[in-house]
Amino acid sequence: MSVAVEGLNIAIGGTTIVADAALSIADGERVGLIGSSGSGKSMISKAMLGLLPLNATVSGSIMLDDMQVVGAAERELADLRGRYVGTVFQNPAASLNPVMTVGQQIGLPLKLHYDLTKDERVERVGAMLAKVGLAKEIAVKYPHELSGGQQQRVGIATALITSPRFIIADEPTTALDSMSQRQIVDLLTSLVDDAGASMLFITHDFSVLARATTRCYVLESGRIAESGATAEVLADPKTPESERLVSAARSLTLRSADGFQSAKGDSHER
Amino acid sequence: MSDESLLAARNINASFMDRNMHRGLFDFGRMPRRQVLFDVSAEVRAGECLAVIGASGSGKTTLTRIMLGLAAADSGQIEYRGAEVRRGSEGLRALRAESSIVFQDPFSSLDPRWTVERSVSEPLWLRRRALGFATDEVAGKTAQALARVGLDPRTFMGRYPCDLSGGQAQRVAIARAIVNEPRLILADEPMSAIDVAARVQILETFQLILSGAGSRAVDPTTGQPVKPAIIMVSHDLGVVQHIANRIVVLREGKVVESGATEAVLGDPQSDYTRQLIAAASL
Amino acid sequence: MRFVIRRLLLFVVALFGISVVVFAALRILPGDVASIMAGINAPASRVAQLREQLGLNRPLVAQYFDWMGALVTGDFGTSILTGRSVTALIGARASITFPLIIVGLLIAMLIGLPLGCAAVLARSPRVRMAFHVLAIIGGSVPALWGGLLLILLFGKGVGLVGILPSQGFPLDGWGEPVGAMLSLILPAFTVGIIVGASLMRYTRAALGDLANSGYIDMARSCGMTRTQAVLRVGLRLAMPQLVSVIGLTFASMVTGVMVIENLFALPGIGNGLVTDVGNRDLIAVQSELFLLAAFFLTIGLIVDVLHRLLDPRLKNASGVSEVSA
Amino acid sequence: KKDNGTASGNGAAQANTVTIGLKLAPTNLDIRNTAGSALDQILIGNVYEGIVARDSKNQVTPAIASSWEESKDGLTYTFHLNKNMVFSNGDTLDAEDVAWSINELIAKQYHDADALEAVSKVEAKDADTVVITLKTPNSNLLWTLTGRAGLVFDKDAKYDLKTQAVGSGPYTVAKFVENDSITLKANEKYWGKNKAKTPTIVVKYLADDNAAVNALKSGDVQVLAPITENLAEPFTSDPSKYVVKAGDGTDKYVLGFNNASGSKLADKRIRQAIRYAINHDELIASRGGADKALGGPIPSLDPGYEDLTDLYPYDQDKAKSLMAAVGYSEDKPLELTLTYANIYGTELGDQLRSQLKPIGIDLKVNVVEFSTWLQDVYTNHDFDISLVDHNESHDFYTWTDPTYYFGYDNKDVQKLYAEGIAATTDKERDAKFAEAAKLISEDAPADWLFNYRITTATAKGVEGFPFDLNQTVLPLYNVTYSLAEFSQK
Amino acid sequence: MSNNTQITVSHNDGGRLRYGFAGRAAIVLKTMWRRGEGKFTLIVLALWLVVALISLIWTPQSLWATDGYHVWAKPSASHWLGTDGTGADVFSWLMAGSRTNLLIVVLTVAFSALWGLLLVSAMVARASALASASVVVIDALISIPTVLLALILAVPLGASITVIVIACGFGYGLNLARVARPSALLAARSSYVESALANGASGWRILVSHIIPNIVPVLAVQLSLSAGTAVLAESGLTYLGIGVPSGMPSWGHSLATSVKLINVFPLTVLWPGLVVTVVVVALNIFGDVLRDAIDPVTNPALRQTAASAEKEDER
Ligand SMILES: Nc1ncnc2c1ncn2[C@@H]1O[C@H](COP(=O)(O)OP(=O)(O)OP(=O)(O)O)[C@@H](O)[C@H]1O
Ligand SMILES: Nc1ncnc2c1ncn2[C@@H]1O[C@H](COP(=O)(O)OP(=O)(O)OP(=O)(O)O)[C@@H](O)[C@H]1O
Ligand SMILES: [Mg+2]
Ligand SMILES: [Mg+2]
Repeated sequence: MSVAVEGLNIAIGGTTIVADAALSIADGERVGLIGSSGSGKSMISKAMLGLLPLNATVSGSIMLDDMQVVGAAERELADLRGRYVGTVFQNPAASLNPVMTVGQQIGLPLKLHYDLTKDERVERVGAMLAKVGLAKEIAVKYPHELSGGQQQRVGIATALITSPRFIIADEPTTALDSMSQRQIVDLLTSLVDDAGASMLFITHDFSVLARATTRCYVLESGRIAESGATAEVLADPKTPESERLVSAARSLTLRSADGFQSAKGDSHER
Repeated sequence: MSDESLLAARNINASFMDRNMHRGLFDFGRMPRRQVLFDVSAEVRAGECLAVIGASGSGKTTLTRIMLGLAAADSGQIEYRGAEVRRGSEGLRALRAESSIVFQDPFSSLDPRWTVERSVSEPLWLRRRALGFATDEVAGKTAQALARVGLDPRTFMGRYPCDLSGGQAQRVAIARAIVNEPRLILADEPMSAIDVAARVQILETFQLILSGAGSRAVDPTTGQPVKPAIIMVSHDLGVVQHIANRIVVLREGKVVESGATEAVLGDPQSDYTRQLIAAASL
Repeated sequence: MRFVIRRLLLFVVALFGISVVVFAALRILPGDVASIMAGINAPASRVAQLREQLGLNRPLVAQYFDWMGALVTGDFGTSILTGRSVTALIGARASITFPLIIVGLLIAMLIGLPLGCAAVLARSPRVRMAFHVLAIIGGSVPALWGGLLLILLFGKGVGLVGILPSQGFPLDGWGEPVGAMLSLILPAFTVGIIVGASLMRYTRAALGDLANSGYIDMARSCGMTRTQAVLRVGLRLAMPQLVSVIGLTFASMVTGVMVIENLFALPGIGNGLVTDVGNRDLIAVQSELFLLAAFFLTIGLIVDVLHRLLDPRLKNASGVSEVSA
Repeated sequence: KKDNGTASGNGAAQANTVTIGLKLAPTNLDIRNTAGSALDQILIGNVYEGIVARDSKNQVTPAIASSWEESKDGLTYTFHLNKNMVFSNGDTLDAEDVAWSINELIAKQYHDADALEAVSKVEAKDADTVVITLKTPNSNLLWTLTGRAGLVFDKDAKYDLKTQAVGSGPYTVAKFVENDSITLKANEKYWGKNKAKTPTIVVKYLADDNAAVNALKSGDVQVLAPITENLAEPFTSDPSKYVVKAGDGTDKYVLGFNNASGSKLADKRIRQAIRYAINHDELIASRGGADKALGGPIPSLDPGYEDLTDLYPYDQDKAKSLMAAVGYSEDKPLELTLTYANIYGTELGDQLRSQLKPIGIDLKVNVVEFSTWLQDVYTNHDFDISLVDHNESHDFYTWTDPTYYFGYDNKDVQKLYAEGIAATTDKERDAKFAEAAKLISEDAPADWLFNYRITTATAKGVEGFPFDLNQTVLPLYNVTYSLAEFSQK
Repeated sequence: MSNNTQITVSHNDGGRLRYGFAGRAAIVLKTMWRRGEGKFTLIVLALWLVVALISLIWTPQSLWATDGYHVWAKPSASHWLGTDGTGADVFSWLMAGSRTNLLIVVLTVAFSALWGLLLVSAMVARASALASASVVVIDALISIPTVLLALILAVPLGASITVIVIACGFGYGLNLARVARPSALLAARSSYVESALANGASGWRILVSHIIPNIVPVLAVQLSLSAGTAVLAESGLTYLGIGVPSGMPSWGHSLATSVKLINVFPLTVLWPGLVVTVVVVALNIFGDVLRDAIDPVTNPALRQTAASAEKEDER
């Protein structure tokens, strides 16, 4: 699914949060969105689904294939969401329904959009759980019984269960350990690459970014400050904002026992 | 002084009720329990940062909650400055008075009806006497704490949590945890949603805190400023390397490895740790 | 399950406590059934004689234990004044009050829940406000008025479309099922509309809070429309809250429908209780109150258990248990 | 309760069931122990019969006894009973039952036993004759026997008096729901002339005035008694469908003062001032105008009645000067508390308060529950002023009992009353009572606000429902309801 | 690094109060006023207050000017709303009644709030024995009908405002506690409370500063409901003779005396009924509107001002 955002403005209660943002994602493309926290990343991702709070005002254009999201009817958007567009929310604790078991939650998009028997659903949910690295038994648990990382993976499984054609992942790996992170990122990239879907990936972790995306946008206070191939942006940031982020990332990169292994060097490899 | 452990957990076992599908309302008797921590021991010394790492679901959050007395273990002891931490004990009171915590989920740990300023300054008011500063210093200290985590106090003091982004909320929670010069900070993945630039700044702040600089409390025996300790749960090994003095590696509720940072990261003894490290250098 | 057992134990203790309180409180009331029976011109000796005869002169402690002793065996005593067993008395009254409040509550739910949802879902703020105001006015109407209004509209012989009996219960009670049902329609609607309006308010408030939560966003992101999400996810999440409101309402209606019973001349529980107090028929009153308390406690228990069932976060709260400060 | 009428002579369909709406419900049927006119009203003459009965002018008429004689000295009463009398359970009713009933009453001190203090013995001389012998003459005896004291019960029947009734009257209690209704069925075994004309009579007790009015309007009841004059307005204004009429009664709204020494009202001038200050006509007018002014303790249907309303005419100036003589004025008022039961509504209290204000009395009105009133005022005499509807007939004796709550102690009155009771002719008795009543009224131990008259509303077509005295004596055997008249309209 | 942290803050003179009570109250009122139903409720309640004050010094007719010959009169020049069953001026009685009802409502609400909060604090106590016992005790106490409680209270106290206030306040407090319990528990178990605990806050402080503010929305609705019900209950109890003492003007007095005659003089009962209904509606709406306006989570205006006040400070 191709995505084209143009002249997007979002304001809440008179404060502008996103100003004149433009970004595009082609079919089969994995695009990153980075920026300091509070720069408006989550807002943009929510706007793409028509999920902004009621008091937000949106203008501009968001095209998902040939569907205009801004001002679209709820019914049409609902058809889209969960079926063609899968979303991972930033805060799993606040979005996983506390009265639904994990299995029900993950199976929800299937139930809403596809005519499957219960057994088929259970089976698919089980398979999906395995893909995100969770045991099958977890399906009968409630969100509050899970650790932070487990919750996050449930959120990811929900987003991916219908093999959507466009994935919005808002910091999907924050609560994950490095091994799970890797597993999830690989899962996402393979889904996109194999199925020809597209993905918007929001993260603060540049090693994840480098692995997960081919192109990225840098957001600064609601404006797109820079864009380009991920490797290039990381290697050679052009704006002060990107520069600041990248240099900070370097200083925080894990040094192996025998010396300094730079993020730069790392990203050069790919 | 620094040899003495500030907070120590010994042989902690903990379990959760294990609910499975087929239990009805009228099943009597005890629910089976699933153990999530097995004989876990860990300790942290003043001036040190202890990092707890491990795969997701390995029991890190549970351990930290138990260490702070927010949850009870099935067995094992917690000692704070030599005093036992138990329900109603002097040790627990001391621990509570001198520690602070950053939760994994930032939003639910901020009172939705409090401004950022109020949330951040509350611990100050709570410990104003003990720290011995004047009322009119509170606002200044609050602003300072916010600035230290990279939030502009002028724009954020009056905000409410529902208007914050994930990273902003997390930073407010950190500001709240550091504002009253606690002797012990427990941070459960404190920087997961924070951008890297801010992370660096916060880590510097943490280091500053660990060094005891700016700490008002003075150790009566040495005359030196009291050095606090930090227990940090993190997935980000880069961050861990940056700040931790020692590391405990948890795997499915068991300690697989613990030791000084350089030793654990540089020369991991267990396969598990090695895998974690390998996966981190993507 | 241990939770239920613990609650049951507390339940028994509470019943015992309430029996003492009720017994003691009623003895504070001035006047007694003997002087009521003797009437206004009776000589003092007659009152004394009656008092002796009715056992009112015995020490209070003995009276209490007699009552309690009988209660334990399930005997609620005999009303001094009417000479009927309290069980039969309450049974007869309950056979009017309970159908009344159950039907009333059903009507209330049929009105309150859908309209409450509509008040949240309506797109236009004006429509939302209209629903809101409607709910409030409905809930603010004094019961007496609401009832009179319905009578003036539908009461047989009185109203504009006089089709329904406006007061009284058939002499044969439920032996005359059609008549009994007909005579409960107007009172049940009176109750239903008033309670329904406040239920609507609660629904609106509970759903309104949830409508902006991440849970709804999540459901929508899975492919629900806002309406679906509010109805399916929101309503389910609001359920524990609504259950307690409905349970509480149900319980308090037992005596709360007193005015309605009066207006429609139905010899129900609320009416009976006040008459019995007025007559100082203390044995009846204390047993009635005791049963009421048991009823409230049961409802409370059910609500709590339902809460646990409906909200998994409460169900196994005894995980790694909290340490108290 | 469908009215499937039976054909009667004039072509009008007569209803099989008549439903009557009354106000004050009996709590049980135990007429021997439980006080309250509600029981007298519904049971006496309908279910139970007395040795003698009373008519709606409060006069003694034959009942179980068809005739009686009184000895010259007034100490022996011989009653000749009707023949072939049976109770509703089939047992025969003879002199044994009569004598037993009265003797039981005295022995067990049932309700009203004190009214038979003068009786020394009651004997069944033969199956049809009962002789009552007195210790002292008692001119009230016959009247007393029309009430509970003279009721005849079945000696051999065993039943729960509180929930059942076995009597010899034209009706039996088919169903009793306390505080709600009584269903009366014609007594198939009834022996006498007062045969029930309507097979079933249902009495509904409608405590709520609005419910009562609606019930009559909707045809659920055919009679409402009592109804206030004000409430009856919709019926009064529709004479084609309803009949509204006020009847005489013995209800005396007594504003009783605490006459005991030490009371604030021990000073006669204050009591007199209050009597002068009260505008009875205004009170009556505000209630719809049906009630009758009453200047003394005896109402028109009781022996010894005399119009005493001129003794204390409404005269504010006089009242003021009397108060001034004691040292009170509007600026320096005397504080008094009026305590009365909530069943009488708040209006009277408010009106009295405002009428007494200008003469220098600050009246605090304390409206309480009836039980509380019984305790505080009636039993403990803890009050200044009290207001009660003393509805009993022949209750003049309360003024002769210094321990009664009024605390009124006048030896002359007591003497006159004793003479009246001992009188052997009605005329003599009446004269003594009247004299005593006047003495009382002059003393102003109370103010009689008015003689309450009962307003009754019936649907057109109801015949035979008594209007006078129907709150205590309500014979129902004569009541019929013809649908034809109703449908004529 | 350290210079980065040395931000000097100029307004360390108790900046907490800057956007304190008065300012917030003004915003809350403004937000309420902006809504149609808010306007209605504010006007009605203000009117109530004003009338109650005026009635202390002036009513068109004396309350005690009864005239038995002109009872239940229709409205006229001398009696704007007609007369009641004693012939007194209905309008004057209603006016004077407003102050009694105001007093009753204020006292009842205050009492039920205090009592309810006390119960709430018991129910969320960390000592689980106290918490679960209090739930049962509340359920048990709730079963005592208000009327009965009033009857018993009326014995030592006589018919008086105190009886209404205690009987109603007691019952409403119990209801309040029951209804507020879920949100209170939610707050009590939240991690911000845990965080405060970890910072050494006392249970008391947590109750006052975290739990109570978080049940304010429920409180607003429930207390306004109580206020409305108190007005209705006053008429009921007064009717039974255990409410407002006879002779004290109150709406319940006016309503109770006239409602008996609704079939006959519907007009007389209209006025007290109208007053009561309008006020009860206003009180209920007040609660709902207040709930939306007073809660920073639902009222963005409150949040904005908090932020902008902060900014203005800096300028
Ligand atoms: N309330 C609960 N009831 C039952 N099981 C629970 C509960 N909370 C946590 N668990 C289980 O306990 C285990 C340890 O959880 P914990 O939250 O300590 O993990 P963690 O190491 O913090 O993981 P993460 O890095 O994902 O946050 C997990 O397997 C989790 O499923
Ligand atoms: N309801 C709201 N009302 C007003 N401002 C809001 C609201 N929600 C968020 N904001 C503000 O909008 C800005 C963008 O928020 P957003 O959540 O998109 O940030 P983000 O880029 O996702 O940050 P993070 O990486 O920390 O999640 C932030 O400055 C935040 O304070
Ligand atoms: Mg975000
Ligand atoms: Mg965790």
